[in-house]
Amino acid sequence: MKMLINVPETVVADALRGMAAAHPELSVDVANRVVVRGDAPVAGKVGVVSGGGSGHEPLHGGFVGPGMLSAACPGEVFTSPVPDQMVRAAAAVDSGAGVLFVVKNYTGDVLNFDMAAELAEDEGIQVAKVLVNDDVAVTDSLYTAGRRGTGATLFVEKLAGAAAEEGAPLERVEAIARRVNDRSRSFGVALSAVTTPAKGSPTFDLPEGELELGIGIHGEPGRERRAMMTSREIADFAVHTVVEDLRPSSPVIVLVNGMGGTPLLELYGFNAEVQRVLTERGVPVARTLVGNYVTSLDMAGCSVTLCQVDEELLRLWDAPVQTAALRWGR
Amino acid sequence: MKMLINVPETVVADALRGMAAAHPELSVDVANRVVVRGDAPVAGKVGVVSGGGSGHEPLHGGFVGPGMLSAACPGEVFTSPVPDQMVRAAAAVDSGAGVLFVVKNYTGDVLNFDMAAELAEDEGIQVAKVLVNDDVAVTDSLYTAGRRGTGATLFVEKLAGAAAEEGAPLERVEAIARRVNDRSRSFGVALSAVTTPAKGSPTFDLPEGELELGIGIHGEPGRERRAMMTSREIADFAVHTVVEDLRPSSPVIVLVNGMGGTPLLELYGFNAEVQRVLTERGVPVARTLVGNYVTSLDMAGCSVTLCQVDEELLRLWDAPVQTAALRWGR
Amino acid sequence: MTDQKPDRTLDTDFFRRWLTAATAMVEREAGRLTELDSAIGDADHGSNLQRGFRSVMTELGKESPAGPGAVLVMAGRQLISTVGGASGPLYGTLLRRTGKALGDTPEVTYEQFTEALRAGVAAVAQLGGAKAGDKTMIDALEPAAEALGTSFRAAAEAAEKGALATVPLQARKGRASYLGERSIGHQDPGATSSALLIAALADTAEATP
Amino acid sequence: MTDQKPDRTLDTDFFRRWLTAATAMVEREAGRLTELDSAIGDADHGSNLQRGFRSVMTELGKESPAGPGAVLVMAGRQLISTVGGASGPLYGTLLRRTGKALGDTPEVTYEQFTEALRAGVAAVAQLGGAKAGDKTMIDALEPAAEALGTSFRAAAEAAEKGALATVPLQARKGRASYLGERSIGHQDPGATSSALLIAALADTAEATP
Ligand SMILES: Nc1ncnc2c1ncn2[C@@H]1O[C@H](COP(=O)(O)OP(=O)(O)O)[C@@H](O)[C@H]1O
Ligand SMILES: Nc1ncnc2c1ncn2[C@@H]1O[C@H](COP(=O)(O)OP(=O)(O)O)[C@@H](O)[C@H]1O
Ligand SMILES: [Mg+2]
Ligand SMILES: [Mg+2]
Ligand SMILES: [Mg+2]
Ligand SMILES: [Mg+2]
Repeated sequence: MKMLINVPETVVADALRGMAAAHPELSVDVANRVVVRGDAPVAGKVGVVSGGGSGHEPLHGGFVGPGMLSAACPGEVFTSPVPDQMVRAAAAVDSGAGVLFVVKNYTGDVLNFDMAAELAEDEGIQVAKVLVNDDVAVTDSLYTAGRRGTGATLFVEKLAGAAAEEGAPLERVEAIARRVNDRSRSFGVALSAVTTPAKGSPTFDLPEGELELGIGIHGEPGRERRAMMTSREIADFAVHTVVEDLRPSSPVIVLVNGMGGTPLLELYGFNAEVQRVLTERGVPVARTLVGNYVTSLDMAGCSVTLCQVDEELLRLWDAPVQTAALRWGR
Repeated sequence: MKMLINVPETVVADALRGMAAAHPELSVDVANRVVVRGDAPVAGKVGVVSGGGSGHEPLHGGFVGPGMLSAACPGEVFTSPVPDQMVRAAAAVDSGAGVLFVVKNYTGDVLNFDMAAELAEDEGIQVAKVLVNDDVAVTDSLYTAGRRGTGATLFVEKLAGAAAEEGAPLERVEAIARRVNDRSRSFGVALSAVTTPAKGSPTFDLPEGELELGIGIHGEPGRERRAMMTSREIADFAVHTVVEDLRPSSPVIVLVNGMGGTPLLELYGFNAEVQRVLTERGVPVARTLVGNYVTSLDMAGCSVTLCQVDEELLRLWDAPVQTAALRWGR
Repeated sequence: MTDQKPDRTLDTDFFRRWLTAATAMVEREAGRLTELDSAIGDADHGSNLQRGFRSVMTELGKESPAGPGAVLVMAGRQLISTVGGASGPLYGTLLRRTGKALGDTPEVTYEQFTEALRAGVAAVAQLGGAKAGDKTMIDALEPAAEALGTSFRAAAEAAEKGALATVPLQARKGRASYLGERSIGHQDPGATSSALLIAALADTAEATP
Repeated sequence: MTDQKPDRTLDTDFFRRWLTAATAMVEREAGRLTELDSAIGDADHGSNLQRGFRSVMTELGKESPAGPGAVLVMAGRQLISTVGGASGPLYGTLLRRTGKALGDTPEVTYEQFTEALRAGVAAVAQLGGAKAGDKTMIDALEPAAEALGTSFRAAAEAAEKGALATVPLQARKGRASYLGERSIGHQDPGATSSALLIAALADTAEATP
């Protein structure tokens, strides 16, 4: 598998250098692997910090900026970052109002963010944490590490970020983040495996006529392998699975998310099918976002995330955001 | 090759339905394949219309909106649209101030837009045309169809669109577009071939250890095949080729563009190398844009476009833009 | 198979059957045309023509253009409105200009058709700016128009020969020209489809008493 | 190869050499660890440990921690600060807590080390919440800590056996648990690397007079 890289070891540092060059409005610490909005700390504002393995771009670094994340900590490819990064990020953005850690529910992210929270609190920073665990493909039981965090991360970061930008105190920002996570569900599908720089070959073997249902964003195989399905059938399956779990009673925001290797042309076509199923099921749609936001390197495939919103959450969604990957309003 | 589609025949129509659902601010005519900004025609404003084969998303439909294109005409995948679409688009956006056609220099696009211009003029619409031909991989001689239009299309559409938004008359908008094209050059590289829905298999066979230099955005093989190169070497080669041809004497805007299948992580890393070469060559950089903008379906690879700007062009670049794929300002 | 009687007349039905035969030919060979286009182009020539000729068939089923000229003008317009790409305007112009040159009589002579097709081919050459040897459809169409002076079958054979002769050429027009020397060694898709069109013409003539 | 003398004492150098042997083991087996992780995880376990142990080596070259405890605490911190993922905090905690339990004496007895390692393993179990049979590193570490009551080599053999025994298990912790029944039939990468660490320990002991 060919990649546009120098050597696997420097992929993350190289990307951070390139990001720094393209985004003078961010302050990128390449050596310590922290991406911070340029005007941090903002007086009186709660800091919202996230992070996770690299390879999901634009998540999280592309969501740093006014109205969303205060800072992001990119780990190695598909590897949670280390506590040092998170502590540094927290210190860089804390104005005394405290910091919210947005943590995708993976053992590695949870353990590292937990350690970081302890260390940051030792430094006198007030820290709250919210776990994102929206992936309905994973049974949430004693027999798993719990549901994974996938597409809902974008919703949590956007809405908690907007609340923080409005000046909400830490408990309120945390409560919003938790509400968004509670009301969000995702389901993902892979048409191809992923190739990480370190491994250099696909993480699993997916034959021509098959797809994986219920995949995550780290190249793990899904829950089930099936004969290839059409866009229509995939939308039926994915939306059905999400809606059955979420059972939304008010309008939803829809994220039709590409895994990276699927062309935007196909994602838009898939969105047409997703909207059809939602209409058939009587689920009103308040907003729709289509694109590659929570990706898995070069994997072909997509995920659908629904977030059931009330008036406040919809207002926070529409609030201005100025990041590399998500921008509107103002 | 697996795709997230129903059948190849409906790919473009499906995508337009999905786009319509995601973007209520656009008026999308699915049957006639025209994407128009919702508030068109804008009184007194010159219309800027582009179009081309589908498969290059977000180009062109993702660039429709205030500050950029007035309308876009998507053809079949990698196939220029037909004159009927362009005439319809021109009629939808013309406020009496005339319409500029932004045409990428491919035989098909040129012939179809030429026919459309004649027909539109028959309907009393004043039409100007600008050809985009920035690809330095193609010799511009009697022995070719001339240079191809690739990444510079984004610059032409953005800057001409900004001029039109400011109220510039048709000749002025056309002159800006021509100036931008004259001052822009691109070079592209493919790490993999592309698979079109109609063909269903890669357009050419690119072995593991090789890459194609000087490719276009339609899955055509490039000018030359070489042993795989590092990000550093590719940047050296591509930037060198562009700079030798452009010989910029003032700052440039840099577009580091992904072909669709290359992860953003790699594109940012590649940007670091591009910036290094520009620094080494003493070319000052005014702005940088990194992302998948002028794509070729699922092709892995990238292109570099430089646009040498003066104060006016830089102001037009920074001017507000509100489209699906490019947004800033206001 | 009858002799090709260059002294025959051709009626509206003849042209409808030519277009039908051409459509069938395109359907059968679409895969090969796209394959040829994927070697030196963008892998769409077969599906482009399929889309165009299918819509010609649909239109022919709805409308009843009166006279050979009207049939070809309608078909040409239809190709222009549905194909796109380089081949849409070029083939559209070929049929439209040939049709226009036929005028609006209910029948045309073989000589009238020969003249008209030459006018159509000239219009294609003018629109696309291609000359013989540039590795385009012109390399099949020009020899075909020339050999039509002899017979339909001679035209078909000349077109086929012209298409095959594009293999060693370096392209100077269209997408294949971007490849420079790498375009050498491949048969031009447009010349190939042109040969199919003229073969369909000869087949139609031979199936017509 | 000497007998393993559970009544011996272990000095600072012993622990430095253990870490060096472990690093060499990780370097040699990184590909296999990543391969195992790609079957039921995310294909990074080998490169994660490589990065971590390389940085432990760099740090060992710069600093001279005094005493076995200090060596392990430093190594644990280094793993936490450089590995990330699940294995970084877990292995980091293993070494740090084992080191802390060793105290700051210049030498420790075999019994002291056995106790300390058991404390380290207990800390890993507490941090990750995994029990024996969950298909994690615990399935190698717990039997190893137990068998250390006998000898270094017995510990290594128990760890190896524990790692092999993860194959038929269904994962209940970590990334592999997402796979449900599909995790069955694959050896756990973390249990495998744990067996390597303990093998390196036994090798070090046997190379030490
Ligand atoms: N300037 C031209 N003059 C004549 N024929 C041309 C010209 N450019 C291209 N062609 C013909 O068009 C064919 C390609 O058609 P098609 O693949 O449908 O369009 P596109 O190149 O736009 O994808 C070529 O094989 C060639 O025969
Ligand atoms: N909760 C846990 N308790 C103990 N060990 C665990 C736990 N979760 C994961 N592991 C171990 O970690 C290993 C994976 O490590 P690694 O691949 O480096 O991290 P990640 O899973 O974050 O990619 C697994 O094979 C397993 O042995
Ligand atoms: Mg990992
Ligand atoms: Mg084409
Ligand atoms: Mg073509
Ligand atoms: Mg792993």
